[in-house]
Amino acid sequence: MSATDHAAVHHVHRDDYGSRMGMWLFLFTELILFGGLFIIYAVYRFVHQQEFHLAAQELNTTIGLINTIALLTSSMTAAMSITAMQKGNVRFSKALIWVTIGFAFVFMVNKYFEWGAKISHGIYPGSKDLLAKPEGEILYFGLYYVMTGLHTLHVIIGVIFFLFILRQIKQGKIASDRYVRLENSALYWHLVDLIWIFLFPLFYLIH
Amino acid sequence: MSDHQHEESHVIEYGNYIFIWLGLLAFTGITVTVSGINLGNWTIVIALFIACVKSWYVLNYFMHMKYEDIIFKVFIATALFTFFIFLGFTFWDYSFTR
Amino acid sequence: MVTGALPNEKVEPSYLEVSTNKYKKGLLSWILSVDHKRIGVLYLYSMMAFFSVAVVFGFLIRLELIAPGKTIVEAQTYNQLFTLHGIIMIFLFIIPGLPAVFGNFFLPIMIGAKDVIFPRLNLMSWYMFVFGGLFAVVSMLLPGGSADTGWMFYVPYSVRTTTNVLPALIAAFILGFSSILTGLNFITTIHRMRHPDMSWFKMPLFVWSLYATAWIQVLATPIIGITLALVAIERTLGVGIFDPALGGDPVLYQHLFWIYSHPAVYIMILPAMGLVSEIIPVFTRRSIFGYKFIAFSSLAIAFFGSLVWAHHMFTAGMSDAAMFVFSFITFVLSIPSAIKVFNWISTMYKGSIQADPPFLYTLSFIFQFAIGGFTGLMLGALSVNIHLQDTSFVVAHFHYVMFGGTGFGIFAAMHYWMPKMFGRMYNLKVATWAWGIVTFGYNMLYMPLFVMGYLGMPRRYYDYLPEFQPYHVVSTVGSWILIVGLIIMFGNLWIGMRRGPKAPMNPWGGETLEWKVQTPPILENFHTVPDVHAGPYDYSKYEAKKETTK
Amino acid sequence: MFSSASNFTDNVDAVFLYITALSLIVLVGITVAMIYFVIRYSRKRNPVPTHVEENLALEVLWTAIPLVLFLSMFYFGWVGYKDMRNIPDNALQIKVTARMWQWSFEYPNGLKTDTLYVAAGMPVRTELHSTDVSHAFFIPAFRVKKDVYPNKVNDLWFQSDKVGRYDIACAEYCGLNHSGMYTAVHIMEPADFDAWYKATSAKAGLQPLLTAAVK
Repeated sequence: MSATDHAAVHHVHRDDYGSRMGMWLFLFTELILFGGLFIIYAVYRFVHQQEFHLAAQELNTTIGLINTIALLTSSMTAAMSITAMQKGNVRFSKALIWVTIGFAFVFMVNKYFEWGAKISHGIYPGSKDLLAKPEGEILYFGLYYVMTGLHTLHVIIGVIFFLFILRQIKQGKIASDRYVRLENSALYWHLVDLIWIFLFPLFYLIH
Repeated sequence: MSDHQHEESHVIEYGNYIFIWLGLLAFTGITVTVSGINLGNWTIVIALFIACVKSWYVLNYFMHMKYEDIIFKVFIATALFTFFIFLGFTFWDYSFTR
Repeated sequence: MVTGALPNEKVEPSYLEVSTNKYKKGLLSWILSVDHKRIGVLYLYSMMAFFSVAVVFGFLIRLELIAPGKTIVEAQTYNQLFTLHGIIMIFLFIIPGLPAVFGNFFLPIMIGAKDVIFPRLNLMSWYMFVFGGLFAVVSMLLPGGSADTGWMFYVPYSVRTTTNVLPALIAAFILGFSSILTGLNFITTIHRMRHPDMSWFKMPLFVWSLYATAWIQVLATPIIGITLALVAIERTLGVGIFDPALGGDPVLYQHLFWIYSHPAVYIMILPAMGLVSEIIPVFTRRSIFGYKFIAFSSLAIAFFGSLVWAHHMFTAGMSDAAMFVFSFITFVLSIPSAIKVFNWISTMYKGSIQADPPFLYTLSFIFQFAIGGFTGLMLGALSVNIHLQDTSFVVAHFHYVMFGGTGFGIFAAMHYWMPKMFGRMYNLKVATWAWGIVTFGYNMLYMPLFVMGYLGMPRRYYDYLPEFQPYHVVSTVGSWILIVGLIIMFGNLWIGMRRGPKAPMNPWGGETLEWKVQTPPILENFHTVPDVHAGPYDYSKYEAKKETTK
Repeated sequence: MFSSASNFTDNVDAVFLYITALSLIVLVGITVAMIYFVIRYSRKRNPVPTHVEENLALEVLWTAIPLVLFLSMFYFGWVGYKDMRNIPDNALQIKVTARMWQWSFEYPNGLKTDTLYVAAGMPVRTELHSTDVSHAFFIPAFRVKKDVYPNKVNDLWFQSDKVGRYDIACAEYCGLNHSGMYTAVHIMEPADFDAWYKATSAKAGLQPLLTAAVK
């Protein structure tokens, strides 16, 4: 790393390995961020077993399942887009990123209807119907909205990352010999998928 | 500079991804099916176990952890260990009579 | 003594003169700079600005307490003052003090690198720092006033109070992420940018401590982030998480809060410990005694430090099992700190000691940190804790660790490194006097709080029983002496920095890499690739011909 | 300075003094050593440093001795705490309710007061409730304290043999008038307590259900 540059032009040296390392460290913070919520979930589930059991039956497993499949598939296409980029197949890579974004929208539309249905049934924070329920169920739905909401926020951020990547591909900043940003965006997207892999059973499956 | 200097990119074929994807879908199917059976407290254990298996595949293949250096694996172990400390030690309080 | 440049090398313009962007001079050439040294200096100035605000708040708190009843402010104002004092001191001074200012400036130099690995991210962290800080300060000006919850934001009070808790929560959240990004940057930098010849055990202990700190920042800070975000969501949307009215458990909030905030104490103290391990060898001309024991005790502190959080909650009504475990580990955790203190003092044995200001602040650090540690033992013992919890004894204890420890560490770092950073020397005599006044005033301010606390003076009290007044008067007078000392100290540093005589390249005789580069350093730190074959604390050249023991 | 106002006072003070004494010895030791070294080995007196080899035995020594001492402190603290958790069955049950910013006490017969009266030698168990935010029930003279939460019932107990008036404070920050949330516990001679209890209950139209002879 010695003989490159001098003086005023500041040099940000390229280190793909280091970038990935930094991205992973960032993912750990995201992991622990959700981790805090998982700790809360675990404690409340432990304290209010019966109520959590009852409340979970009100969620629609089918919608959860469709969303799981959407995210798993999008994760695959995101990973494939890296392979395509490595092989120099830029067009295919872009197409795969678009597919990934498409699944993200499927996920969000689904979520929209799911939340909409819950809200129209009067189950939303601060609603009279919810406050009439036992404490454990209030906590369950509180956590449901917060955890899936934060997760959806991450889906949106992931989509923004991918749109940014598409722009950079167009500008030629990402190419078959320099694609670490694509890799990092994909890593972020997989994390979103990983979190959902746990949210799905915890909220939709365990009755 | 230190650690590992080599930087060869590892190309994973599309077919492998599809294979992993099918596996993940299969596990999803299993976990949904099993959740319909009433197994008492085991339900949560099985569901979380399957979720762990799924994440293991996502981590190793989709996220390329299998092909990364050992230091990345040490990092992940550290992060997960920390999380389980946080979770576990909280239960020193909750799992005993207060 | 050597002059500003290596004898055989030409003097290049320093980082103070060369901009990294298209603005050659002026504010923009600084606040848009991605040079780690300029960012360090930016942190220094912004941190000092926030610090002065918080010192004024502290002064007002003490002044109010000089007599029972109302002295200068209303109860509501008092409550807001101690809340903001805590938030600013912790999130904007003690936590970023050493890593963000001196870590940014010296970490790359000490490991032989040109910069941190993500310079733009580094600049972004600073913007988040300033932005978060402004959020905290500006909330004072909004109708309703700033938060009055205490810096711990305990629910349910923080959900109920009508003051502007939200800006304070957002501030803490943003500052948390600023801290995470700095930590992430440092870890990757230490892994990827070290000089090829610098193995892990040739790293200076300050770098080691920053590495341990960075890991705690990355792995513990998100917990407080999500916890505070949840309080904000509860306040704004009425989602039931912690609020007991909706079935929530306030004790769970405390668990999550302390899961971060206890390790945060180590985020605050570890870099200061690293700095002390850096300064003592230089001023005693002795290689540090027990390098490995000090390095491993840092790791032990980082590990055990994340297992003791609930000792802040011994009166909360936890299970007996939790009480037992958390108290037990608290005592085990004291061991590595004790090892460090013993090794530091042994390093002074048979050294050749030059008691310059940085070293004097280090001595104060050891003395005050020891008191903080010992009173920590008293608080760790369960039956005693029940009595002392939430009294001014606790207030004194953590001020001894955070201010007497880390705060004095930051002062030591300023006196140690500012000649290198700005190329000018301050007045040593004035600095020594300032040290004496600061140390005296400091101890006079906080000692009485121990006694009062044991006698039953609860913390966060606007008014108090008349029997406590003598202690409060002594303490308040101590605060005046402390502030006089601080003004002399900072004034001296400021004048030295602007108009002092040119500083030599290596005024203290340090052996780490930052003393081998030009003063002030050039843009990418090194003219040529430095030589790092020796360890960081090799003082054999000063030593007598040998008298090796056993 | 310390008077044994309750059954816990002696123990807490003893453990505190034990730790303080040990700490002071070490603190004085390291401070004196530091000052001595700075003077004895100052650069004027001692211009040439001497290399001292690392010493494993020394490191082990100053790891092991503090460990033993620290664990003894832990042990004494734990034993004292166990007593605080060991509530006698015959304790007088008082329901304490905290609200911003006052305390109220309810006796088993429904008698409500804003100051606590109990007889000397009578074990008392307080059951702590809050109607709004968190508080903490703190009797400095008795060395007892416990947080008070809205939907979680904590308790503590004490027994005092010393007649007198002792302050009860709120120790968990609870807002504007936190520092004014003081009341008191009166420890009375058993006969006085009986008289007070009968008279006050009668005035409130309640049956007196207990006598100071409960011990």
